[in-house]
Amino acid sequence: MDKLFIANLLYVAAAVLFILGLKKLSHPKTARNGNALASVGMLIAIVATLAFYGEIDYKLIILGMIIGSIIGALFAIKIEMTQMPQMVALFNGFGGGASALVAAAEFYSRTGAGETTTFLISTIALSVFVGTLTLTGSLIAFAKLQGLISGQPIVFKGQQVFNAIMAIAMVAFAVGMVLVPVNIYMYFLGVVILAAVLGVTLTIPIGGADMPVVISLLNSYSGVAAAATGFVLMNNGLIIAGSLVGASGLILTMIMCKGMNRSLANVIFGAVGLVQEDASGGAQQQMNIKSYSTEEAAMILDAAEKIIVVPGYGLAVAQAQHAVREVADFLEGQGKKVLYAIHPVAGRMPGHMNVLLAEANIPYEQLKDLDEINPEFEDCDVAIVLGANDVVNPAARHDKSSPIYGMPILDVDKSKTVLINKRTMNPGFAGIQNELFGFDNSIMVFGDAKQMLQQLLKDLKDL
Amino acid sequence: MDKLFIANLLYVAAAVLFILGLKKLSHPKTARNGNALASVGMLIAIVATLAFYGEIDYKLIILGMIIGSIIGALFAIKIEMTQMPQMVALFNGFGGGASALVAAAEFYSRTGAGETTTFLISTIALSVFVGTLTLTGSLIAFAKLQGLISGQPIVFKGQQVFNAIMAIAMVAFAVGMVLVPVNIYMYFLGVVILAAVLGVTLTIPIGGADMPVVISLLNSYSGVAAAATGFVLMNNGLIIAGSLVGASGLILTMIMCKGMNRSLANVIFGAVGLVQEDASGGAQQQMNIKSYSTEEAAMILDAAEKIIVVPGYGLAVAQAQHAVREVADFLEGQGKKVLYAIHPVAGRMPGHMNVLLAEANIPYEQLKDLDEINPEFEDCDVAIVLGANDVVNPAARHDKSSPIYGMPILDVDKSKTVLINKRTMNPGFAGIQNELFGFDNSIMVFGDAKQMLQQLLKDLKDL
Amino acid sequence: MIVAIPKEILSGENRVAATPATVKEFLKNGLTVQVESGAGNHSYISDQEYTDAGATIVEDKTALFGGADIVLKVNHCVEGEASLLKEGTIFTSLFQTTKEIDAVKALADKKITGFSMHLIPRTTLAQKMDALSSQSNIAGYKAVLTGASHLGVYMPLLMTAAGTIPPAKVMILGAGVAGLQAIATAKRLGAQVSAFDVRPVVKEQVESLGAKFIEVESSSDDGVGEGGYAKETSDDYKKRQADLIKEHIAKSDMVITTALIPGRPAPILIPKDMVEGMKPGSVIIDLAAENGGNCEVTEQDKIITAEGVIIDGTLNIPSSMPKHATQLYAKNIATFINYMVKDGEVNLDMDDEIISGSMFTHEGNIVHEPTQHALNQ
Amino acid sequence: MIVAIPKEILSGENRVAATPATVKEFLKNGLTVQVESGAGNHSYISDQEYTDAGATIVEDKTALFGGADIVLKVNHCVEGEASLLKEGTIFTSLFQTTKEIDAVKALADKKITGFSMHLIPRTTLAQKMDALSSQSNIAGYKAVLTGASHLGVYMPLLMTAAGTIPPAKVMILGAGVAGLQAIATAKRLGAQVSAFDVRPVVKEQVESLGAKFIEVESSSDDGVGEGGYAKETSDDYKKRQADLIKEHIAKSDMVITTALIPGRPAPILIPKDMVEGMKPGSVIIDLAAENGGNCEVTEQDKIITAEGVIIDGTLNIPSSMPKHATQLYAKNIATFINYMVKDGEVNLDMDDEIISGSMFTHEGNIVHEPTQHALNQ
Amino acid sequence: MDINILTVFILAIFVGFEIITKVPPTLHTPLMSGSNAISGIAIVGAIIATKVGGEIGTWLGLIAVIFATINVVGGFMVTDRMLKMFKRK
Amino acid sequence: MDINILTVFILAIFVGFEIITKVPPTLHTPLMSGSNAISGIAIVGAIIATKVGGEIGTWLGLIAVIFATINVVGGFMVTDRMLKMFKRK
Ligand SMILES: NC(=O)c1ccc[n+]([C@@H]2O[C@H](COP(=O)([O-])OP(=O)(O)OC[C@H]3O[C@@H](n4cnc5c(N)ncnc54)[C@H](OP(=O)(O)O)[C@@H]3O)[C@@H](O)[C@H]2O)c1
Ligand SMILES: NC(=O)c1ccc[n+]([C@@H]2O[C@H](COP(=O)([O-])OP(=O)(O)OC[C@H]3O[C@@H](n4cnc5c(N)ncnc54)[C@H](OP(=O)(O)O)[C@@H]3O)[C@@H](O)[C@H]2O)c1
Ligand SMILES: NC(=O)c1ccc[n+]([C@@H]2O[C@H](COP(=O)([O-])OP(=O)(O)OC[C@H]3O[C@@H](n4cnc5c(N)ncnc54)[C@H](O)[C@@H]3O)[C@@H](O)[C@H]2O)c1
Ligand SMILES: NC(=O)c1ccc[n+]([C@@H]2O[C@H](COP(=O)([O-])OP(=O)(O)OC[C@H]3O[C@@H](n4cnc5c(N)ncnc54)[C@H](O)[C@@H]3O)[C@@H](O)[C@H]2O)c1
Repeated sequence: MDKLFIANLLYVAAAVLFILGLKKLSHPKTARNGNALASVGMLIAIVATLAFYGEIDYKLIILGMIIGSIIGALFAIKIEMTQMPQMVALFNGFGGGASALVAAAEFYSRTGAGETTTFLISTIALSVFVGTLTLTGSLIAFAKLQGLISGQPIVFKGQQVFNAIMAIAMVAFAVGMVLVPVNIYMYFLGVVILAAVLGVTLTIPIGGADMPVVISLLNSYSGVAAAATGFVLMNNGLIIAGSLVGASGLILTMIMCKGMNRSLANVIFGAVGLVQEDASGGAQQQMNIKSYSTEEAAMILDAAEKIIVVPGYGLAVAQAQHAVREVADFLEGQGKKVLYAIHPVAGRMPGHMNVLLAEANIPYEQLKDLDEINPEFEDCDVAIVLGANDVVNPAARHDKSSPIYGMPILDVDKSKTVLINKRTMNPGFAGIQNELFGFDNSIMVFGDAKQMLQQLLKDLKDL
Repeated sequence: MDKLFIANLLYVAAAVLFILGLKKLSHPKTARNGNALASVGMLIAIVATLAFYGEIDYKLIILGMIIGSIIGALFAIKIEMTQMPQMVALFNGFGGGASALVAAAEFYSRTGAGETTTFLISTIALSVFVGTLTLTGSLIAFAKLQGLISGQPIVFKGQQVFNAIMAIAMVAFAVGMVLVPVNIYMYFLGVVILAAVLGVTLTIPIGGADMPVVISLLNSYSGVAAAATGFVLMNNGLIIAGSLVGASGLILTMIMCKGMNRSLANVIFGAVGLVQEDASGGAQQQMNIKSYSTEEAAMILDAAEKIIVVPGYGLAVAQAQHAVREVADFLEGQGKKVLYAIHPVAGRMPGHMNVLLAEANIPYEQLKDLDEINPEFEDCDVAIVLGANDVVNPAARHDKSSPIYGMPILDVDKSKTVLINKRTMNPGFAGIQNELFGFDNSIMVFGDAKQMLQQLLKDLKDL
Repeated sequence: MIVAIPKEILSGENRVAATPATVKEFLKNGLTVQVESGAGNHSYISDQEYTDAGATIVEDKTALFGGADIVLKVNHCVEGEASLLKEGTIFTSLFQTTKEIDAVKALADKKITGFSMHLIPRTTLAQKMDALSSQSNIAGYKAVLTGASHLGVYMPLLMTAAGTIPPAKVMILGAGVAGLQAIATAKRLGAQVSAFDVRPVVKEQVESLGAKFIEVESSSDDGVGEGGYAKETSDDYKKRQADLIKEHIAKSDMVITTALIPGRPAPILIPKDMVEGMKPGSVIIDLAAENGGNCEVTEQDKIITAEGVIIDGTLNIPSSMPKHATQLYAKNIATFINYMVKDGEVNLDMDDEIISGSMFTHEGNIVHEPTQHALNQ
Repeated sequence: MIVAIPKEILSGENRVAATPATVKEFLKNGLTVQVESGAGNHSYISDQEYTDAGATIVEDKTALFGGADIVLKVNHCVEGEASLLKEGTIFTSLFQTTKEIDAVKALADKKITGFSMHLIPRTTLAQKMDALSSQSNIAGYKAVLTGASHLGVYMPLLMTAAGTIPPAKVMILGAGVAGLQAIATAKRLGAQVSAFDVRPVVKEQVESLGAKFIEVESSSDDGVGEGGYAKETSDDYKKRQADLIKEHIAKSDMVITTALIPGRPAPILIPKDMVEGMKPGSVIIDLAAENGGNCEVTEQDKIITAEGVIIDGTLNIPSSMPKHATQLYAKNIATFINYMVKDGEVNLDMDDEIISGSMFTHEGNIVHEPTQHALNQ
Repeated sequence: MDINILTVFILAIFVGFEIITKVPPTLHTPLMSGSNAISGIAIVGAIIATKVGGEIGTWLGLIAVIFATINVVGGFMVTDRMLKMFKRK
Repeated sequence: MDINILTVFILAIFVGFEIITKVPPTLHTPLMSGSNAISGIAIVGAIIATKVGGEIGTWLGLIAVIFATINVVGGFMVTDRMLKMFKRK
């Protein structure tokens, strides 16, 4: 068999490993394994290329790979956990950049050699365009997350129109490359520049919680760039791996959008940031409210070991006593410890919560009163506050002007995460705002308690 | 572009339609659409072949296709709904047979033309082997289901060993075809004959409820045969469609096995029938007990509109009152009507069921006593009997020798389907067997009521 | 044939043997019904309602008894009533035949065919006639309400601004029909309920109501006899069992006892020293008071306080819920009578388990073994 | 400073103002506690238990009152008690100041600083001292138990061999603390519960307990005024509302009334004709009896039967559950006193809403507006 | 052999494995039937076979065409009939 | 262009769409990071480019190799670090 055949066979093997790796990466238990598999696939692909692809400038390549490895490893090791997202963005930019560079290299050598088939030129244009856009877009995303530029969405008037014009111009240049070989280098430069600008202008209007979606989308783009490069080089390995990443990245992006209740179009066209601003600019007086989906809440609970449920009047209003029991049963079934913290004045009559929870047959031993439960919050992973408000208002501890100052409250804020469910930001019986909702370890899951718990149960089971 | 390229392009389009079709076929809402898509795909593939594949004997082919269409359509239209499974088996056999025939045709013409590359001969051998096995195996499955031969598993001593020897012999012949070109026709015949015999001996020991699994497996085989034929002809369309069917058929087979709590190995090696026999041969004195999984029960409930829950002492023992409410809530949420039939002496004290169901907060309006509910069973789709026994024993109506003769019972057997949950076949308080369990419209789902209901809920949600 | 429904004359009895609904059933079966004037008063049923249902109101007790073919009562045949009956009449009531020997004799002498609702076999088929069940059920329910009213504490757990109120501990001894209903009712009110009974099948039934069954865990260190049985009946086992019950009673706020042994005095389950061990303010409801009581200190038909413990020996508890007690009893007895009657005529099928089983006098003889036995002693 | 806990002298009062637990709290706060001998008897607390907690037992009432700086009682200042107090003493109890005008005057004359637990503001912060809530809660709970004991029928739905027993229909009028607890308890027992209250916020609270709130559905055909309000207060609306309640009461087996208007006689919600419309054997528990009753027919502290309906006007229901009533009340009052006391000294911060709000006499003056008002009439 | 055709084969198997994940039991038979109809793709081979062959090839091809057509036509039609039943009212 | 390479491309896209179906939110970032590392497959192209080229090609290829290596090495390592955190005690 000829060497190229072997190389191609190994590429297919690598592709199989990529596929298996990606599959495993999407399940918590096998994720690490999946990553390892994929990296083995990459190793195989590299070795195959080096060994079977004919005359290569080994010295140059080894040099490049050593430099790249050192930089990559340093970044990967030095970076702090909180900076992971921007790291991914940065790496992704390099990937896109590499594709564009390869296409560019091919462009110069192949056109230099007189090859200008429509197919070649158009795949080169595509690769360069997507690769460059990925590079600059990723760099912007990195800069935003790293705080080098403002993390807030940056918008200007006519942004959409501007982007559209740029995109049209770029496509025109690309067509030019194919149709008007005379000006091919100029058009090529035009494509590169416009792609670079577009990468910036498409990314800059996005901010805050939407950044991960954008990074995921850029990741998908870098796959597309690699696939396009694969067509330039007529290389199986690049085509399979690139289109894999392109497609799966798109799916992941859509999953992430769905999790945030956004459409993909919303994200791509930069309208996201604006919506976001509206939502957070409301009446919450400087409180930084984090609103989570039940799916995310489910993940948080999944990772917890000790959970304290704090029922309040809202639970009674929603008649969610059975729903809360179902969720608690499920969590207990997974070996977690679940307790209920009953504040003496929760609800609207003495013993309101007891009546409610007795109806759902929740064992008395799990119900703890204020004095018993407060020390338990210290080592509690998640406190779930269900339709309670005044009884968990930390103002009672320190704000002398508060009408509830001096009332003993449930110290839910001592637990690692506080998951709060209510329908709105409206106050409770005492009519006062609750600063707890804005705490760093607080997470709001809005909605009617019963509906929310039912959805949560579903999501827990789906994990 | 050359014609072959167009043909291949169309094959790819057909393959895409097959993929989409199969995807849609696995969701209830889109299934019919999926089937249509796949058939369009097939049309494209056929047209592409006829139009772009060069010199073909059109007359012959049109003749063949007309004959085939008439036979296929007649079968498909005339057949009764209950005979669908054997129809699928029969069609599948024809498919496998066709692959084998094509491979055989290639074998004669290509070897006649002196082509005997290892690759060609081995793919031909594979195609003929799998195709023939599929044909005879499917015919046996058809005969069993159609009642032409006994539907019971047919086993004889040393069956496994016999099959193993046959299989080895066949592989030896195939190897012979490749290595000893002189005897190639003899070996070929050997492969065909042995494959035909194997198809019979592998299928014959399987019976009863396992037949669908076998048909599904044979379906997967016919895909493999088509793919192998594709390699013989170096035809993209055959390869993609064949391997699609081969892989997805295998997955489907495994899903079906899982649903029956069997391993695939169990089915393939013909041990299935034996296990089955043991389970039904027990103490049930001639009663024909149908034991269903919760998944199947979920499907039955999904199709129902009016459901009557019949709680008994077993529900109390299992403390499954909350679980039953959850299931009922879910079903009601889907727009179904759910009622509870309370027999006056269900349980072990007057009002036992009321105490139980009140604890789960089931609305009083849904609880119906004997006189109210009995007329309701007539137009009830599913009656779910949960740990009740004596109070639904039809012997009370007609068997004068029964100690409960004359007691009014709940007429659950009047409903279309009776789904009965209990742990074993043990009798209830009165100590007598219950003929209801063997009725044609009765289905048993064994297990502790609480666990069963929880699993059922999960399965209902997964539909 | 004429069915007569007399007014009950035992004091404190609020029930009556028929309701307008059962009157209609009798009529449908070809019988005629006569009701003594005012019979339904205490059950909130007026004479008018009986008349509307088709019965005749009779003012004179002598005329009523004398003219009847079938007499249905709640209580046994009280002094003088037997003498009013004509020979061959069928008399049916809740009759403790082994206790009311004199009344049995009076009926036998008059050649009355006597049936007792106490003697209806406890089979699945006979449950519609099972007055013992229907009335015990009321007793079990009422016992918890009365007990909770006596109690100085809440039944349910309540966590309030003024402190946490732990749930009351309720212990049920004897988990037959009354005991099971008591468990259910106490659980409904939110109490922590445990129960004990000598019959082992009851464990599952108690647990099926969500209560705890008190039993000595079979310690695995000292070998277990055939299937565990030998050990469980050993003296050591019994002693440990008794200790366990004592321990639970001492912690209980309320104890309801229902243990009966058919035809014999009720077993003493709570001797005086156990009462002394209880918390002041706790309550014992002794549903076995009629048969001597399960508590040594119980006084029949009295609520006393001993050692700070309130002990309620009130008799005839079902009668304190007259509307439903009557409704259910009337239904039970009507089902029984209609079971024997075909087209207006009584058919005494002696092969029938229910009929022969519940009969205690017939044609001058006492036909019920244990009653005969009690008479001879 | 000395806190004195006298024995209650009003007949039928089983509660007392301190428990051993609250005695300890007082001591921890630097106070001294004296308890009248036998004060805890009816609440099952012995003198010994008080002594063990650190209190001194005083036999002589005069000495106790005369030596005290703070006197804590359950009931208002009964005749003669005021005269025993020394000037400047703090007196705290459940005091209906607008009703017990004479006692108020006696305290004012003696320059006693009087606090009433009735006047503690109903704020979130003051809930630990809210004796009205803790005692109303008991009343609501007990009302259902008593009502169920009176009833001739079962509360829950039961489907038995002798027929189906429908659930009792219970109607609660006035859904404050007592009413809500009554709803919860009746629901626990399995009854079908509906409720009514004039305050619209209560609807959600009633429904949060799973009961039905009775209200006229706003018919959409005749236009709705600003936000629906205008219409709902119209006479037509009121009439329809009254009719609806009457209709529900007629169908009810048990009615529990708790409607109060602070400082005024209880509103009549069930006039005589409504009682007549009820089924014989049904029950009314009138928790407003102390303030005149919500039912026209109610007689204070009596259980009567009128038109076949049992009407229970028993007073001081919390006292019938002495253990917990005392425990909760003692905790309420102790929290209040300890709120005012810092290091053994009383600090009367007149700016404090709770302290100034619950004070009715101080330095010879009546400082509570409505009481002053009642006095002038 | 062309590497790409092998790649196609492998990828097609992956797709086959992945597209079927969760199938409700009622759809087991229709899905089986539908995928069986797709395996009638052998018809393409059969058509091609008629052309290639000498005598034997042609006749074998004809039978193959008939067989495969039965599979395709019957398969899709039966599947459709089954699925029609599931339509909810 | 070879039809098979197009087929490969299409099938690979299908596989890509199908393998990712349900991903718990905590795995969103690691999965993104892992798949990003795979897109470093451009390294293969970069290696090839170094050979093909004249001057520009070679140097562009070198930079491409560096970039792609950063992507690959950094990508897989960061992903692994992230995933290590999820290990349950
Ligand atoms: N226990 C007693 O005896 C008693 C008596 C009277 C008053 N209180 C007072 O009541 C308060 C009790 O505190 P708490 O924390 O229990 O209640 P809370 O402070 O009144 O807060 C209840 C919260 O539940 C939310 N809610 C309402 N319906 C809901 C639904 N269907 N689903 C989800 N959330 C819902 C409301 O927020 P959204 O509207 O945004 O959903 C509200 O903020 C205290 O201030 C106490 O003093 C108690
Ligand atoms: N209501 C009363 O007042 C009263 C009083 C005394 C007696 N009885 C008698 O009790 C009987 C009541 O009839 P019924 O139909 O309610 O009960 P039943 O006839 O006793 O049947 C109960 C069935 O539940 C099953 N079971 C037990 N535990 C279970 C669990 N954990 N999960 C699922 N199934 C379980 C048992 O079968 P497996 O063991 O196979 O699971 C049993 O066959 C009548 O004969 C009646 O006469 C009634
Ligand atoms: N077949 C039917 O349909 C039917 C109907 C009603 C009742 N029954 C059955 O009849 C049985 C008797 O019921 P009942 O309520 O009339 O019983 P009961 O009133 O005669 O006795 C009450 C309970 O006391 C228990 N007991 C006796 N001695 C005891 C002791 N020393 N310590 C503790 N407990 C003791 C008995 O076991 C019994 O459970 C029950 O098992 C019941 O299920 C059957
Ligand atoms: N802030 C707190 O933490 C706190 C604590 C306890 C009580 N509260 C609140 O105080 C309020 C009063 O409670 P309460 O139990 O002392 O009330 P209450 O005893 O004074 O009155 C009982 C109920 O009767 C109702 N009522 C009056 N007239 C009526 C009529 N004509 N018809 C029907 N109903 C009528 C009232 O609205 C009230 O709900 C409640 O809303 C309660 O939630 C608040």
